[in-house]
Amino acid sequence: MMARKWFFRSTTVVLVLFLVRVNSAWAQAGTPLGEQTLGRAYWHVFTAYAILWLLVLGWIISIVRRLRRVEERLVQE
Amino acid sequence: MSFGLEAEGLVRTFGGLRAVSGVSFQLQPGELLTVFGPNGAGKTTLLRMLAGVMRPTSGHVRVGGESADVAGRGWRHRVGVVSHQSLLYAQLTVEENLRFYGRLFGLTDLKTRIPERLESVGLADRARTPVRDLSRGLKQRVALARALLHDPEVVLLDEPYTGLDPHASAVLRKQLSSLKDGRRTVVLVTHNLVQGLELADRVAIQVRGRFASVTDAASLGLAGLDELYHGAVQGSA
Amino acid sequence: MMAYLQFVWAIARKDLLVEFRTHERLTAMGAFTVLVGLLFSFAIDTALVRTQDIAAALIWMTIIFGGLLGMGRTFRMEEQDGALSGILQSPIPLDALYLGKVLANFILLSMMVALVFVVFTAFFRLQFSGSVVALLGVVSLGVLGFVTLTTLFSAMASRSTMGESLLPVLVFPLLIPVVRFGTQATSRLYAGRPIAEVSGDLRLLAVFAIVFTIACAWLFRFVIEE
Amino acid sequence: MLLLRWSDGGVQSGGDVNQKQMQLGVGVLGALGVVSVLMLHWMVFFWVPTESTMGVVQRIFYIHVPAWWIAFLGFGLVALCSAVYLWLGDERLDRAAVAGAEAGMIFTTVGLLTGPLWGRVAWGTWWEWEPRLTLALILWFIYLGYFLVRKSTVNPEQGKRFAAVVGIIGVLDIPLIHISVTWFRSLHPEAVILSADNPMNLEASMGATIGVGLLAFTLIFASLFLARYLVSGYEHELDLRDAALPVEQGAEA
Repeated sequence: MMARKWFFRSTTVVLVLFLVRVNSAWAQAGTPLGEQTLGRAYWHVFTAYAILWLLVLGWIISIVRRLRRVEERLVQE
Repeated sequence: MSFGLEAEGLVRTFGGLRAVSGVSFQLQPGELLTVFGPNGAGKTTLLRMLAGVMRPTSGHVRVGGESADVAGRGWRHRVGVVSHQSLLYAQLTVEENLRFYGRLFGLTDLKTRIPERLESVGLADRARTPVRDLSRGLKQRVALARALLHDPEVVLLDEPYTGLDPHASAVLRKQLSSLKDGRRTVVLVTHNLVQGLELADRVAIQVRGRFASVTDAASLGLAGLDELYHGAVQGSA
Repeated sequence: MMAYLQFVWAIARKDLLVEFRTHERLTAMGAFTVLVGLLFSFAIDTALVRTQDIAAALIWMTIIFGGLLGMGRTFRMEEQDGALSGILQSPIPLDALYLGKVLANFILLSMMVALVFVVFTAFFRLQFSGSVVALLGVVSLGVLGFVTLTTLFSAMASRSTMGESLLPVLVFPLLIPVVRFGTQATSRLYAGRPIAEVSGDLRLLAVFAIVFTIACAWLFRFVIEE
Repeated sequence: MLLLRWSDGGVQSGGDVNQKQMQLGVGVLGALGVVSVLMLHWMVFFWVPTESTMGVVQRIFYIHVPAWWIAFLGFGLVALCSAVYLWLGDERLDRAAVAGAEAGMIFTTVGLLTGPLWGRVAWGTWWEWEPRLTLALILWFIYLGYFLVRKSTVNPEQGKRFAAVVGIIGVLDIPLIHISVTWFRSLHPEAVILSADNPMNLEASMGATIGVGLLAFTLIFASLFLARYLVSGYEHELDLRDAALPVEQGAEA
């Protein structure tokens, strides 16, 4: 029961957020081209940088985990 | 003088697994060495390295003094292999199989050579039978004819009796004993003590990738071998 | 040189002999071709698309998928009774073994390709007005390029735990030049364009085939060794 | 800490280039990398002016271009090391190849994901069958194959050789793939940075930012490449040591 309640709540939140986004996109439709793309553009730039650092971080973590495993094997002996 | 077959410090690892670790031996031409060992002792790996099918991680094989490097092809003319697998194509006839392998060894006189070899293993009348239709015993005799087709001076036998009924293995044993003609160097790998001892000049027991013991077969009865074998296997357990 | 060619031929001959005894791969490839032709005839809305226009794409896709079906099994017959280790134990050079396999595969796939053209011409009433010689050149060079790569990778697949499921992932990205140039040249020939328009494609297909025949023949030893 | 202690205390692989120097290299290059990365971010977000025609989104360039540079550098290393590995059979070359392939794979992914983010605004479409983009996607799949075959064999040495073969074939194929993808009309603004007559009026400040980006990425790459290489060296040494111990089950291959 609880799970279901949470499911509905979160879906509502997502839906509201989605509508807000659509609406703001709508509102922008009237504005000049430069400004219209600007809002999105920042979002795109931040996402791009986030992707980069997430992936690089992922690689670092994988290297560190390998190192951990090596150290564990070393300790076992 | 050069040895018929010589192995020097053969090692083979698979990742973190050491299947063969430091096997060395020297065989005079005409000698037959039987390698005994429990399952997983690395016998087949050893034989594959001797046959040049598998590259040793370290160590060398020499055939008649010539370095038997995996990359080199020439020395392969001097080695023949019989395995527990027949190495034959089931869809082809006996003769087609032999002709194919004969071509791989660059033999030109196959017209006379193939009937001769089939005669010598008692299969002259089966030349046109597809290998698929042969019994296990007959197949193994074809495999022997195949291995001897190019008249090798070194013959490697990997569990040749596997899957044979008593009669078929008796026949094969007779064929194999004809290998001991004083010229050929033979290595036989098996875990069957009786069959292995019969033909052997020397006996080695391989346990966990190593030769635990190498002895002359003549001084060793079956009982002696039995004791030695179990001692070696348990000793390292 | 003669001895080398005899080695190549010995392997190819044996492969073909086994194949003509069992018909395993030919049956699979042949049935695939006809059935794919059948499926395409249902899948394409001829009211909207002229089959003539997309024929080249369909033909090459069928060759690639059907070919992979057959070529993927190149080393199957060698595994069944340890036959491959028998070959490896013989003095035949490994590149000759590879080239023999390529030759046999080339012949088998050419037979399938012939069927592809027959089936598609019949099913889709294709008109061909271009140069037959040029088409033969395009198809045989494309097939050769395809066969060199798939033969090498089928050796790899046969020794891996993933088996034939490995093949598409490995081979498809590498085959893009074959698909691209082959399709382009074929569709131009079907459209009745002059040969001059496909000479560039032909040359690139030839480069692909030559580069990978040499490279794969050299690399084969590293795949087949244990 | 353990790293340093270890290399003092014992597992020295014979003939290997000084591990200690390499560890130092990882640290120094990493530190320099972090500094230049911070500087890059400061330049990108606070210093460099917004490009007039493309707007803010052009700032993606400062990571997109360096990412491609590293991707191709990584793959170049893979091909080179793979070829020499097959030739000489030296394990260290295989380790270098893997490190290069991992870097290449990660930075290709970066390039593939950041490109569309820019393209959505600049071209108005997420994906375009444009030569560089297509080539990148194909590259990504070739190296997916590289990692797949590595893991797909019972005998790890065989997997390494398979991977090396895939790496070499992949690189040989790239020029031909490149030709086949350039049959399409090109949308990619490659000339922006490369061409002499500078149609996009790339200002000196932007050039400097890209330069810092390239430097930062190269340093980070070099540091992580070395680290990855070292770690697989340790793994290899431990494997060897385990192999020297008595074997529980032999391999009947």
